[in-house]
Amino acid sequence: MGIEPGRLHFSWISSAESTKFVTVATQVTEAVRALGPNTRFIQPPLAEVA
Amino acid sequence: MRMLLIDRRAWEEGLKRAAGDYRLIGPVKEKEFHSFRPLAAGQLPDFAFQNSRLSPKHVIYPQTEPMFTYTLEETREDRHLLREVVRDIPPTAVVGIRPCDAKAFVLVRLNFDTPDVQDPYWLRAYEATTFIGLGCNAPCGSCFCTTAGCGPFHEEGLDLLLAETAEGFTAKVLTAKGEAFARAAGWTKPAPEGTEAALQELARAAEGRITSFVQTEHLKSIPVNDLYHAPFWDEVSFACINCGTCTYSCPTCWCFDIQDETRGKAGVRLKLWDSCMYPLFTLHGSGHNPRGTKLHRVRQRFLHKLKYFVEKYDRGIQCVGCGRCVRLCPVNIDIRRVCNMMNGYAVSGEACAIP
Amino acid sequence: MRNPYQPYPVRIDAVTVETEDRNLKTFRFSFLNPGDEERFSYRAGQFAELSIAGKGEIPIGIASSPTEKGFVMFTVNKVGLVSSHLHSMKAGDVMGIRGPLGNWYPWERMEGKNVVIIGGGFAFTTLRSSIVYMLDPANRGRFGEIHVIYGARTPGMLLYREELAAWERRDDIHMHITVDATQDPAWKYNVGFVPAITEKKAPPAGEDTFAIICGPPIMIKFTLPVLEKLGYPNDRIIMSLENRMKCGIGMCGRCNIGKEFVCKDGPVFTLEQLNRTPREY
Amino acid sequence: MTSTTAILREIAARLLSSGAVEMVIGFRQGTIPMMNEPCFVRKPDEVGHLVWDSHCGINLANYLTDRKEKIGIVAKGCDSRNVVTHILENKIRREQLVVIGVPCRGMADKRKIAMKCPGEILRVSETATAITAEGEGFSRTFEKADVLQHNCSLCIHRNPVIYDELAGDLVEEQQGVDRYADVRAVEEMTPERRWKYFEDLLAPCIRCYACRNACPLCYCPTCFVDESRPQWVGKGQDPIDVRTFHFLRAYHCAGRCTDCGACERACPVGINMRLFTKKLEKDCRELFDWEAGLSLEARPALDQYRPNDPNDFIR
Repeated sequence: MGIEPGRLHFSWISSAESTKFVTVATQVTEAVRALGPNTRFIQPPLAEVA
Repeated sequence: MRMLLIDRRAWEEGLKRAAGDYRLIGPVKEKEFHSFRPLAAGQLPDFAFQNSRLSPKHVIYPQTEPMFTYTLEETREDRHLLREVVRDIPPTAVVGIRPCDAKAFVLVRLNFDTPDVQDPYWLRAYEATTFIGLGCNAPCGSCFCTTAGCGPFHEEGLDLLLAETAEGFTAKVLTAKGEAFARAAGWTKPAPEGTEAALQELARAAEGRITSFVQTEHLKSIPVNDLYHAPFWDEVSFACINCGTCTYSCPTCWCFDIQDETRGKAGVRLKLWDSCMYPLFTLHGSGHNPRGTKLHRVRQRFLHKLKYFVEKYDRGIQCVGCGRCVRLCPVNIDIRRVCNMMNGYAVSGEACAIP
Repeated sequence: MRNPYQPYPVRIDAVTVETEDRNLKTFRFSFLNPGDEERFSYRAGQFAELSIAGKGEIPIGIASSPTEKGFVMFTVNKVGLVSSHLHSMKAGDVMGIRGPLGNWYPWERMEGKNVVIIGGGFAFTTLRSSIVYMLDPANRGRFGEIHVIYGARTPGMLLYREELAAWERRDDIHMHITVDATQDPAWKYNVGFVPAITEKKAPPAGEDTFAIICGPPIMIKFTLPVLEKLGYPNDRIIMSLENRMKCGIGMCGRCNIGKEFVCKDGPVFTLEQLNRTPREY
Repeated sequence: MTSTTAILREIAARLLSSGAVEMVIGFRQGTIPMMNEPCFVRKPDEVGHLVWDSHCGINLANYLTDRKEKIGIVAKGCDSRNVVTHILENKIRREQLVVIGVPCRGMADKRKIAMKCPGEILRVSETATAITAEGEGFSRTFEKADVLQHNCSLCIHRNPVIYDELAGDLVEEQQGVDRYADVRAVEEMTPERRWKYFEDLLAPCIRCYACRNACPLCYCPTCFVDESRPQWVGKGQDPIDVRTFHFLRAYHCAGRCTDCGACERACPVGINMRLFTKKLEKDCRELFDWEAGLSLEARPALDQYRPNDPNDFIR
C-alpha cells in the first residue's frame, strides 16, 4: 500500500505478561515516533474539499 | 447563421486568446483513452479521437459535488445549519464535444430545469458553459445516433459547430454564446459562399457511415404494463452484474444520491452520481426493496430510457446513440438489441428471436 | 435561483413518545426564521424531508394540519440512520425541514363528498393531518360524512390516542378504531384486522364517497378487494405511497413507479392511476 | 464455428434433453467484436446460441451464486476453480452442477488488440493460434499468445480442475511461468514510490464497481462500501476512499482469488486491480503453500490453522 513498514506491529501478549506489554508498547511507540507523523490515509479537512 | 473559416494558425491562436476569457475544457489523451479535462495554458485539445471513453457530463455534473457545508461544533452559532456551497464557475467552453454529448445535456436539462423547481448546481454550470461541437466524420461501428434523435453533425445543444477540413476548420455559429466565443477567439473570417452546403454534404456523408440503428416508433404507444410484463426481461438481464458502468458512462443518465460526510466537526453534504443498477438505490429502511432483483433493475434502466422518458416528455428516447454502454458493458448487454426487442414487442406482442 | 435542497432551520419544541414499543415519536418543530412558516405552506397529505446535518434526510409525511398554526409536527418510526439519530434528539435541538413536498389528497375533488379514512399502524400521520383539517370549523361544512377506520397491533401501538378518544366523543365523525388483538378488559372498541372492520363498517360506495387508504402493504393488499367488493370505483380509492427518496423533487431518479415520481407526482395516487403503472413500491 | 462450440452444443443438448440439468450457463455471440454475452439455455433447441472462442473472459461462476436449479455450467480452468470455491463456501451445491469443462488456451485481451490496430475494429476472426482483426482499410493478424489477457498468459491451470463433461482435449499446462514479476516490482519499491504508484493506478477509478460485481467472490449481500451503519468508506471520489475500497476488496479475496482476470477485464477505465489480489495470491502461495480452488477436499488457507503457519511477524 505504501505504508512504512515500521508503523505496523504485531505481538502476542498474555494478560499475565504485564512486563512484556510495557516493553512492546514502549518499543512500538518509539518506533512509530521515529518515523514522524503519518501522511498516508489522511483525508484533508472537509473545508478544503468544499 | 454565420459560417466562419478557421485555419490551423487561427485555431491555435484563437484558443490561446479565448483562454483569457474562458476556462477551456477539451479532449485529452490519457494513457489509452481520451477524456474531457481542463486544458493547461497553451495546451490544444486532441481531436484524434472517435469519442471520449467516458462522456463529458462530469463537466456540468461532477461525480461528487458539494451542496452544503455544516459544522457540528456546539459552540458555533451556526451549528447544524447547512450553508450552500456556490461553486465559482467561470465562463467555460467545452471545445470539441461531440454533437451526441451536447444533445445529451439538452435531454438532461428536462430533468434538472423544470417549470417549478430547478437544480441550481446543474443549471449554474450549464448556463456558464459554451459548447463548441466537433462534427463526427468517422462514427464508431457501435454508434447509432441517427436513429436516436441525434446525428454526427446534430446541432441541438451546441453553440458552435466545427467541421474539420484540410486547412483547419469551418465553423457554424449557432447561438449568441457561440458568437461570443468566436469573438473572444478572434475568429472573424467569413467562410466563402457554399461552405454551408459543404457542411451539409459532410454531415450527410457522416450519417451514411452510421451502420447501426434502433427502432423506436412504437415505444410511445405500447401500454407500459405490457412492456413491463414482457417475457424477455429474464433473458435480457441474465448477464448483468449490476455494476454502474452503463449509467456512469452514459451522457444522459442523471440519477444521483445525497450523502453527508463528516470529519471531526466539519461536514459536507454531497451530491453523488448514483445508479439504478445498484440494489441500494431503492432499498427501503424496512428492508423491502421494490426493485430487489437485477431483472427489476435492468428493466428499470431500459424502461426509463426507452419508455418512461418517451411518455413523460414526448422528446424521443433518453439516449443519443453514443454507444458507450454498448462498448463498455463488461457482459455485452446491448441497448440497441433491447430497444429493438421492446419496439418489436409493441408490434408482434412477442420478443424477437435471440439473434 | 431558490435552492430546493436548502432546508428551513427549525428547533425541536417537543418530543412525545407515541407507542408502547417507544419506536414512534412525534416531533413538534418551530421555524427559526420569521417568514419560513408561511413559505412552508402545505396541504394535508404532503410530506417533507427532515434534515439532520451529518446524518442526512428522511422523507416523512406531515402529521400536523395546515389549520394548526405556529408549529409543524411529524411522527417518525425508528428505522434507519437518520430516524435513529432523530430519536436521540431532544427539545431545543436545531435541525432542518425541507418542503413541503409532493402532492396532497384531492381536497377539491372531495369537496361536498363523504370521506372514509382507512389507516393502519404508523401510516396514520397524514391521515391525522387530514382529519384535523376536515374537522376544523372552517372546513367541516365542506365535507359530508367522515368515517375513520384505524387499526394497530395493540391498543398501545395506536398513535395520537388522546385525539382518537376526543374524536370518538364527537358526533360529526364516525370512528372505528380497532386492534389486531388485546388482553385489555377495558378495551371498548373493535378487535380485528382493518380489512374485516372495513367490510363491516365502511359506508356504502357511491358517487359521493371517497376512500383514503394508507397503511402497511399487507393491510392494503387485503383491504383493496374489500373496497372493490363494496363497489368503490378505482378513481375514488386514494392511496399514499412510500418509496426510498433522496431529492424529494423528482430529480434523483429512484422513487419512480413507471414515469411517475412518488416524491413529486405523488405520494398520493388513485388506485386507477396505480393500476396503469408498474407497481414498484 | 470452433470445434469446441460444436461439442458444447452437443453436450448441452444432451444434458437438457435427458433432464440432467434445467439450464446450461454459457456464452452467446456478442453484438460487438471481442465481446460475448453470458447467457442461459433452457431448451435443447436453443443450444445453437452457445458459442466458444477467445472472447469468453467473464467468469461464469459468478452466475451460480445461490441458484436453486440443476445447472450445467461451461467452465474454463479459472471458472472451474471458482466453482470449487463457490461449493466450498456453500454458494452452490456440487449435486446441482454438471460442470462442462473447457480446456482453455487463454482469452484475448480486447484492449491490447485495439491498441495494436490503427482504427476501430469491426470484425474479428480466429484460428487455433491466431486472431485477425479487421477494420476500415486494415487487417491485422496476431499470434494468440501475443494478445492474451495478462492473467491468461501467466495461467498455470488452463484445464478445468473439476468437470463432469469435457468439451475438447485437455491442453498442456504452461510450465516455468514467472507469475509474480509485476508483484515483485511493486514490492521492491520504496513506500513512497509505492504510495504514488497506487495513486496513479487508481486515479481513473469511477467507482462503478464493475470489478467487484464481475468477481465471483464478491457475493456479499451488502458490500462494506455500501454499508451505512457504520459507514466505513466515503461514497465520493476522494482518493483515500477509492483506495480503501480497492485494497479492502482485495483482502476479502485473499486465499480465494484465482486470478481469473474478470475484474480487470470488466473495468471500463482500464485499471489493473489484479496487482492487489495477486500480491495476496503470492503471499498465500509462499507462506501457506495454497492455491485457491484446486480441490474440493482441502480447506482454504484462511480457514484452517496449522502449527507451522508462519508467524515471524509477531514479536
